[in-house]
Amino acid sequence: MKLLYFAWLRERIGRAEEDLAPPAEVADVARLIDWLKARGPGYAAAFADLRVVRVAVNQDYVPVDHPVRAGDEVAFFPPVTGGSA
Amino acid sequence: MKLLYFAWLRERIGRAEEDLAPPAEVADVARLIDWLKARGPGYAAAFADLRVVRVAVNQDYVPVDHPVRAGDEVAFFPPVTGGSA
Amino acid sequence: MIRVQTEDFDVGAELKALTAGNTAIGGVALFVGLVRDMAGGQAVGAMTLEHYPGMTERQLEKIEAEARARWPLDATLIVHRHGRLEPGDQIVLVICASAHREAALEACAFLIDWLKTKAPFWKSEATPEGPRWVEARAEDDHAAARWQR
Amino acid sequence: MIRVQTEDFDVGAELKALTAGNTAIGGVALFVGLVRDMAGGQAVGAMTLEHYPGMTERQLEKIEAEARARWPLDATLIVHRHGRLEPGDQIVLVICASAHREAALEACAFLIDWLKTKAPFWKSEATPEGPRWVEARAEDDHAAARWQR
Repeated sequence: MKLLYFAWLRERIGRAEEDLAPPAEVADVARLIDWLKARGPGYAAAFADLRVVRVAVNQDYVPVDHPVRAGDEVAFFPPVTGGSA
Repeated sequence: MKLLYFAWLRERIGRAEEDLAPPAEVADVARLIDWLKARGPGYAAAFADLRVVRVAVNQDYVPVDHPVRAGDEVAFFPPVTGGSA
Repeated sequence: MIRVQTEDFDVGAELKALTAGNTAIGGVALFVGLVRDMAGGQAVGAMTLEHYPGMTERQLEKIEAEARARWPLDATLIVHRHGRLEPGDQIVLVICASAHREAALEACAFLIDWLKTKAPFWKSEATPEGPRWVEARAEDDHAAARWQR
Repeated sequence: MIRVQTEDFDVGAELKALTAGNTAIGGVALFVGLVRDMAGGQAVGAMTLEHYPGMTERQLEKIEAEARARWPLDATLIVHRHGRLEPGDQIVLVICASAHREAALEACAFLIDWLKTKAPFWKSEATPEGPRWVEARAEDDHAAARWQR
């Protein structure tokens, strides 16, 4: 599973992407987040307030009950701030 | 009084502008139109359907009960069609 | 700023001139009107745009002042051409710049709706049956009316 | 058409390229987003715009397709820059061309509202206290929500 982190999530976790193989019971986004938070304080800080975390699986926005599986590209990032004024 | 005609009003009347001195009882736009219609068939044709005639006195839109007096610039024209699509 | 002219305008150059040096601007909305080759289902060649010199400038200035009173705008420009125009030619340009995109977008839509119903221009289209004065559309009055208050 | 790039864009040239040869177009609405020197009342210097390559293009294409499904558009363009930008720099360009001005104006407002809430870009502003990630505005979600149906 390819994991991507953007903006301050990337800064808190300390990397932009990584390849991980979570155990089989990590079957959806919510459980993936719990599993990541247990990996270290950077992850715990990044996922401390899930109201400001957005998730995309295979480049589409998904809710936290969305399934994840081996081979997926899962991205975590803050609410977007592009465009302009 | 300076009178101006635009678009198909100009074509029906046969001139773009003229200086006229209507009698004193021609005190508002409605009476001015009646007075002009009596001047000839071109004027009568131009003012045949007042739903498609707009009036400006001194370059501001006015209703037909607006007063007119010597020295005014009075313009008659169809509903505007500028801008674009 | 308003201009009434026969010459074409350069949208990119007008945009640059209007926003240059003003870094308070966050959003710029522009509208460019073009001559279509079809009108009411009929093929149209060249058109001629007649206007009322003096009143045109006066009405454009009033409309621009009204937009600037309603929305927090940093810069505005209205350019309207008259004379002979061919399909594909630019007719009208509206630019509204603001710190906030909503103000820029709304003011731009407001100005173009009002131009359609209040600016004293009249189009005569060349059709296969000869020149024809374009009739005003009732929808344009409705579009302008939604800004009444 | 959509493009994601670090280079600046030329609004006038993009407009010409998009409308050239299509005389069915009667109105073109454009929106240009610029970097402001103030944000939330605080002076801002340069900013850096990070994005999610791949997802950005995918989301912009979906948003553009949605606009073209909702309104009768002849041509559309979205250009969004990323990387380092200074106050006054252009960030984003949206162009919508249609036979009718209402479609062009509404689609342009729709696209810029959606870009603000759905396109995966994140701004980091240089402030006197150091770099700061810009927080999303609740108003932007409200602006985008009015297009929901």
